[in-house]
Amino acid sequence: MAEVLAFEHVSIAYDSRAGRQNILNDVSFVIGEGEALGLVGESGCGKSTVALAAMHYLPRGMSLTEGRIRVEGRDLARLSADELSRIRGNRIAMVYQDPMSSLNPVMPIGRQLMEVPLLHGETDERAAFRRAVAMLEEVRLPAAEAMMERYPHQLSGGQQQRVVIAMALMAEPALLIMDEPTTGLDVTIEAAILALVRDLRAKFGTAILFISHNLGTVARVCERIGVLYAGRLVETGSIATVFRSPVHPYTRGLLGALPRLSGGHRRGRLRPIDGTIQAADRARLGCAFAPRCSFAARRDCEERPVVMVAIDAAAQHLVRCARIDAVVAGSAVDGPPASATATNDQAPIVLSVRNLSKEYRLTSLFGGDRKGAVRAVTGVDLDARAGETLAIVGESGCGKSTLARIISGLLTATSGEVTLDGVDLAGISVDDRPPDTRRRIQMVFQNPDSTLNPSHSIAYALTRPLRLLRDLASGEAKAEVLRLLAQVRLPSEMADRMPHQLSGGQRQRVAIARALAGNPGVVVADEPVSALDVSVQAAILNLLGELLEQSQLGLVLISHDLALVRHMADWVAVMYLGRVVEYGPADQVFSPPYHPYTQALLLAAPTPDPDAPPVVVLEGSMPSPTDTILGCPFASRCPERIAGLCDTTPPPIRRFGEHRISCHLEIDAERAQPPAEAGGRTGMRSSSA
Amino acid sequence: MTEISHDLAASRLASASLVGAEAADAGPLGKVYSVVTRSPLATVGATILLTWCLLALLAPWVAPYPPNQIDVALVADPHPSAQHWLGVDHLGRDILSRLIWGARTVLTVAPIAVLGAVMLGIFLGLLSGYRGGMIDVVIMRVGDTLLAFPKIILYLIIIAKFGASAFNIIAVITLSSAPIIARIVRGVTLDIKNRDYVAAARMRGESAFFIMFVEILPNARGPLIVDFFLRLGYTTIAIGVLGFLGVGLPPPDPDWGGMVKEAYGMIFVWPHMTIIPSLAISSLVIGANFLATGLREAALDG
Amino acid sequence: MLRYSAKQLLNMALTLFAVSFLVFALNELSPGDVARKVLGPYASQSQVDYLTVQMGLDRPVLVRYAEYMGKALAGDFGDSVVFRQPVSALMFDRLGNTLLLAAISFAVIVPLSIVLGVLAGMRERGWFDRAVSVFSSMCASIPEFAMGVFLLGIFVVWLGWLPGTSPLRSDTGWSLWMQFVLPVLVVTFYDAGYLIAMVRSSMVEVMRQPYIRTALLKGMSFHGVVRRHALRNALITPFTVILLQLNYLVSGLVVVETLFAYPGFGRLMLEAALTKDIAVIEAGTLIAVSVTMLTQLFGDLGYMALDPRIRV
Amino acid sequence: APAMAQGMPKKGGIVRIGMRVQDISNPHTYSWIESANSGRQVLDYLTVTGIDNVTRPSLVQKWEATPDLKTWTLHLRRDVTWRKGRKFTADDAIWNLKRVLDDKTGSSVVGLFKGFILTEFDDGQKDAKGNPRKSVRLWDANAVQKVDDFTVKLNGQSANLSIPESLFHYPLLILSPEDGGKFGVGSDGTGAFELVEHEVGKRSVFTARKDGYWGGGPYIDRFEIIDLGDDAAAQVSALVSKQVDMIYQGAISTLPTIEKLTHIQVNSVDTGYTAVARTHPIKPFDDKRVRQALRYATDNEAVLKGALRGLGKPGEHHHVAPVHPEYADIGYLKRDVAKAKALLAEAGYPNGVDVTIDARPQPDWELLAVQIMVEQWKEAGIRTKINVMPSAQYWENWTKVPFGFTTWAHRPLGTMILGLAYRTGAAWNEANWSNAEFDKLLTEAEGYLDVEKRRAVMAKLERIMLDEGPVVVPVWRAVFNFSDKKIKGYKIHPSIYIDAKDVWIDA
Ligand SMILES: Nc1ncnc2c1ncn2[C@@H]1O[C@H](COP(=O)(O)OP(=O)(O)OP(=O)(O)O)[C@@H](O)[C@H]1O
Ligand SMILES: Nc1ncnc2c1ncn2[C@@H]1O[C@H](COP(=O)(O)OP(=O)(O)OP(=O)(O)O)[C@@H](O)[C@H]1O
Ligand SMILES: [Mg+2]
Ligand SMILES: [Mg+2]
Repeated sequence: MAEVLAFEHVSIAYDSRAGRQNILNDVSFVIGEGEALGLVGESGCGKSTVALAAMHYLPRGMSLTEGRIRVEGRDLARLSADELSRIRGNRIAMVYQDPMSSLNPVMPIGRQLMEVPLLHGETDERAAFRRAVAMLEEVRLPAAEAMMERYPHQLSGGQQQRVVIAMALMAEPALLIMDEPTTGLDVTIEAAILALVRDLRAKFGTAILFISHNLGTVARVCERIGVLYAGRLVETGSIATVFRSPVHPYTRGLLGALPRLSGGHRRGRLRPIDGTIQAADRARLGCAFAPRCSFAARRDCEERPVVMVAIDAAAQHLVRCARIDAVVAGSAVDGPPASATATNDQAPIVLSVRNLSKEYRLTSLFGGDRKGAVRAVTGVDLDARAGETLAIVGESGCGKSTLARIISGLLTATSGEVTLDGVDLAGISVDDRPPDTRRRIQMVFQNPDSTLNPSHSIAYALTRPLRLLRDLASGEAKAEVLRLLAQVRLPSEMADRMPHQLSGGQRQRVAIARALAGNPGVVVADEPVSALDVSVQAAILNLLGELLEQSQLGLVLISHDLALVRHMADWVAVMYLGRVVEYGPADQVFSPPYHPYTQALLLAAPTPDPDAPPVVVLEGSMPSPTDTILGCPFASRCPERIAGLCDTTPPPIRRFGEHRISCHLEIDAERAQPPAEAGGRTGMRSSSA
Repeated sequence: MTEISHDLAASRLASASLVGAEAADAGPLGKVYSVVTRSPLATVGATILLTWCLLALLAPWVAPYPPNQIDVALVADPHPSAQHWLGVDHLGRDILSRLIWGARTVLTVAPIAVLGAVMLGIFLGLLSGYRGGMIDVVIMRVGDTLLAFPKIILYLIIIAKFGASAFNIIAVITLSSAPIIARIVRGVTLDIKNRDYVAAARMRGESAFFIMFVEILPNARGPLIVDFFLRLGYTTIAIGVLGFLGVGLPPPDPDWGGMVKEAYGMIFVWPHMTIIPSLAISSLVIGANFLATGLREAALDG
Repeated sequence: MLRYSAKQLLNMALTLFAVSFLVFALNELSPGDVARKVLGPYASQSQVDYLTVQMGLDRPVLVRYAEYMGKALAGDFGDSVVFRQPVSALMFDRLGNTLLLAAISFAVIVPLSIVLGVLAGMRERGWFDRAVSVFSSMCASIPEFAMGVFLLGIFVVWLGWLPGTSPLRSDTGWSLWMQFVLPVLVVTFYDAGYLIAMVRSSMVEVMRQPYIRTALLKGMSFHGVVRRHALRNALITPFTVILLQLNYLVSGLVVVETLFAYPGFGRLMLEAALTKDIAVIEAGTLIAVSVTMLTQLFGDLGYMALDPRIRV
Repeated sequence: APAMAQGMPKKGGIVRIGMRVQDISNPHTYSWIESANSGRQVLDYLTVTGIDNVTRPSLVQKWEATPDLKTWTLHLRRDVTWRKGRKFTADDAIWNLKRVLDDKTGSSVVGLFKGFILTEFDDGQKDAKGNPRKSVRLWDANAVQKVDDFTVKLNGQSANLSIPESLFHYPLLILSPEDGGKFGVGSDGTGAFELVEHEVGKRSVFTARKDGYWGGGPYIDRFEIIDLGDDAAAQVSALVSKQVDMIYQGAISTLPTIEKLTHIQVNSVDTGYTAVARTHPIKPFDDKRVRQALRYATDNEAVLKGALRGLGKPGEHHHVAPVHPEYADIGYLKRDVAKAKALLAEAGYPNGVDVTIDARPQPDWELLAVQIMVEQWKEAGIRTKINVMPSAQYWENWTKVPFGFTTWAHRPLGTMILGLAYRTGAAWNEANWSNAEFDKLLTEAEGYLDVEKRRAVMAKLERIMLDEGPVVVPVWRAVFNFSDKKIKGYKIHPSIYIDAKDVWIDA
């Protein structure tokens, strides 16, 4: 197998006025023809730097300080600018995370595609055009010729990503580098893109360097994986080996921190990795992970460089750990312990939502004439119970946030009821709610960057609600701030910090503390962990779990991540196009019978499992929320659509106790295919050593 | 005066960057200090501005002569000499002293005018952006009408009507700049009001004014500070231009633009009388520009 | 697009209306002024009163405003009391001269600033970028009057290469184009300094965009990327600003026109303001405001044409 | 005659002067010297006051007055023809006189003849404030009397000394009645040139009269006026680059430059032109000691040197200049700060006074003079703020501001000035000054045709002004302008009247 890309002891440093900083440290790997290597690691560990180095395109200030990078045997550092131009886009091509910003907004995509062959030897415009169209068809874009005329902003996110992939494949490169190509895409679209990459790979035999922070997606595309930590590769090997028997404590930690579809309920805690990564870790002489590692020994791990050693030469399983023996001998890697979901349908209902609808009126830019309305939420019925978690899942744009904002009063409903303590709040904006009601519903937001006001200290963020919602005097408030910080496991000195001095996870903890400050009855959390790394996410989820148990809080948790929902939820509502298509106790929703949409979601969810079955790709995308829907909202994409019925008649609600499914299909347990993990397939536990 | 377009650009640049992108380590001053020292451009700019501020502050002690002291005997040979380092003007007044005292005028009128504009602009922009609806429409409409006047024309008609005085200059600059600042602030407000921390503030029942001034405003300070210094520069030019056109600050107290105006008929023989105050104006503008550019770059670099 | 233009034009008309009333009210609330102006400082009060009545200036402001607007819509802006001429004749002649100066300056400034701005922004913080940035900031920091005075000293007094004034007459011993050199130069230094910075910063921002990286990593040469991918994007933002220069050039040339005795619109407005030539002030303001709003409209339309993302 | 002094005039050539080109269509209502300077090339006056302040015949060949100075007989020249061929007669002169004296014409000539042949009456209408309005009319139907085709009589109701001088008041241009009071390109005239082109704000072009001019000259073929705006430096720039041969009026700020230019000469003449710092009789200037203090605090020599670079004469704080025929030298008041302080203290201001003086920015020397005086006054404890208003605004308020600095144009006779500005109730008595003795003496002076008699009275008048007058007269300024040395025959007139017929070019 010919070598396509080789990193040989590559170190890359960033020079700034503050001094030199190691970004990559002694990274070595080889990708052969037709091979796919997945590179995983948490944010900032240097994944993108690896990708850019492979293109010989480093950000200003970064330079290769050691080692060599070869593409098809040629040392990139020795190529002239001309030679580089010839290789780039021709022998190596790259796909980036954000397709929108990777495409020139003012040039039709056809032109941008045609540039690739035209830059690399093709002289005939017609021929270039034909090749571009062919490639668009190859990535399964409909009406490829018409697509050529479009501007990037006229395509959906999934379509844009396909265009970017098509552009990379145009020259049939030997090496395709994909840097987080599916982050930011919906699960169903992501699944489709990943399937596409797999197919194309099989067809063109291209070597692939696939970068992701998500172990699940890597498992879908690659056969080998490399785990990067603080600029160092800590473990590589085949997917099967690494997932089944990870060796490096960091790899083990990552896998352990991940909630699984197959895993248990939150009452079995996730296992976050202790501590956080520090900037200084990159500069360590020894193991960068040592400060967080329970196996670390001073002499072995910190005082001398740790090298990669082969554990299983045949499987090319390499690990950078000085204490392999101790680690392997020590505790086994464990997923969260399974525990039954004990949904308590007797728990008192604190908040109920009845027949709730919300329309956004669209006005043209200059006011006046209406351009229709977005039906963001239509006829939703839900209950949140004390001490229980109600999870809401669904694809982007299905109305989850809108629902959350109506409950919290940041938006007012068009019709329907939101009842808290017997009072209907649906039409009352939070600004007009009585203080006590306001106190009872609090919210945790998604984005750790915008959840705290960057201009004010942590103490401010926690004091204000105490003063306003609980009327505490400033002295009392001070003490209470410390108590809240302790409750979310933050040291008291954090109080005086500014938000930018905190990590994302810490900020999210402050946000949780802030929501708790007023002793709320209901906390609405809109994607509270989706922007966080796995390990941090695990810690936050554990914290939420604990808080739930301590108090009789009703948690409304919004997420697009089914595994997370599986882990956290007592009750689940699956939303599609503003409607709840399936609702019920978590156990029942995650086991057959399913709504076809729920089923598709379960199948699309990427799982870090080498044996996961191929996904069923949903065709098309959600209809526009401005369209008028006569029948079932899912009809246009449903693989089991009954023509003439589903698209004309609203579906009936089928009830199985507390479990409701809104579907025309006669649903029975037999017909429903079990999803990947929930079906009780061999999971990691059973196969780990 | 390209101010209209300067303003437009400033607002574009400002809104393109730095919204909430920063916060203080050691209080706002420490932050400014650290940003300023990080960028060489900003350091140069700040040094120039500080020097002038110091000179202005210490004018009574550092200026070698009273600024209006006339000595007609010197008019025959006004060139720089040991007694008068920068020479004297056509009335025999010491140019160095006039420059130093003139710095006081410039450094009060320009910043007050800009501050006035900033304050009015902030208030209207916050109100417009946060409240939206009719208030927004009315404020923006009135602002647009004011902006439709080319600035110099607005200055001219108002000053022709009410006469030239420091107060009128301040008023007219405030009036013509406030709508643009209001636009910047409104843009930032529209962005920030949808941030989660504003939602959080609403959920704990903060009043609208508190949200506008405590939650939103501090996060707009990045663009506003950059804008302040850019505007300070162009206001200095504007005051100079008004002085030059003969509708500036009234004599005898020194005003740099007026100094140029008074002496430029003599540029052919006594160029120092014109060039020195011109350089003073330019240096102040350059200082403000450098500081603004440096701050912006530093903020963009994070 | 058409709808948008129509809407904007309507907006313009409303704004013009507001502006005209504001200026009218500001200037004509005290009716004695006009007659006093006509008769000069030494006329007796009885003469002034007589003329005031004769000119109908003793009627209420609103009535006079309505009459004024009626006439103005028919192109009659009244008479200049200083020049004793119909304002329209006076104004359009001056406006023509200013437009000529503006057009020439524009033709110099725009290509210059685009070329320098793009070359500088292309390689952010390279030596050329540094040099251009400093140069442009310096230029934009030197007030026009200071620049004008320096250039006058050099080219007129010291070298004697150029005429000191530009009365736009070829029979004064200097060819017409020589008379344009200094005014254009002064405007160019000041305005280009600012525009260069504008284009540069837009270019810098574009060069940081991921699609530039995409193009480079497609195998395109750096210059190819600049030409094909960066240029158009980089000019979108400055486009409006560039167009707004026209507006500045029409009404903002007061200093240059005064400096070089150029018979233009700006100088006319200054003189009108100093001599309280109300009819001229009113008409001139309306013209200046129209120019501002028209350039803004064209700017918006052009912006839409350049950037396919914006559709109305 | 002045032409002869510089050798034989040469014929031909063009002279271009930098001057504002204003509207010139109504000569009788001109309020600017510049417009009169355009009209003057085509039209003539009845008399001419020379640069020496002596008034000489023009269209009027000879005049005589009755001893009571009430009746003036004007004998017109008989050899004057209009350019379009008609003979100039008494009817022409009378038509013009009657027209300027008609209140409805709005000419400033009215002021000069008020009391003499014009009388005020209540016209039955109300002015803006509701007070009965005053108009003027000829006091008698026979006030302007045609004696024969070449003789006109002015029959006054009171004495008037300055009729010949008044006839040269700049709006009193003699138009052809056929033009109906209007003037423009192609208008008829008795003067030396014909107006062939006129664009307001740009330029005027005059060509020499082809049928010959009755009064000598013109020598040049063509005379052009080019508008260079108000900016003094721009005018100098034009002169430097030889875009014009001459500029109408020099600004003090450009003088140093001009002095360095070898091809340019400075033309200058001492005048009765001045600007006065004048007070209203309200606190603190209601006390004559304060006004005196103001005068004692002023160093006129320094003002002259600083504001006018020495061009002119130091003022003497009364409004009669050495160039006036009846000027009496009563000595020069030396600056005495101690005295000024003492006077202030006596008046009850031991700590000085704080006042504001209103001034205007043009012409530039005025603001310089104000600044210098303010500095001087400061030493005496008169702390003065300067309030600069645009000229237009100043002229709206010039009689109303309590303390202002006002330009007074040159007038040929001292009595003319005093009558205009200091007589009780005079329209231009901007100081609101009233002194019965002064009025009496002034009337007496106006009754003497004999200069020496007048001078004797004048000494008393000057003394009163020096003691208690409302004004500080810091300088008698020289007026000056600049011309290319190739221009000959040009002598600057105290009122900067330009007569192109006298100049010629010697390159
Ligand atoms: N242009 C740059 N200048 C300086 N430092 C940089 C630059 N780009 C990245 N870094 C630093 O290099 C390190 C590695 O960055 P890189 O982008 O490779 O990480 P990553 O693993 O791709 O992270 P993510 O998952 O967030 O994309 C980070 O600590 C980052 O702060
Ligand atoms: N202010 C608004 N005006 C008009 N339409 C809106 C507005 N906010 C949201 N929408 C539309 O309403 C629908 C539901 O939006 P919502 O934000 O609730 O979705 P979501 O499920 O939270 O999506 P995501 O997972 O992307 O956060 C979407 O089609 C969205 O485009
Ligand atoms: Mg990355
Ligand atoms: Mg959402």
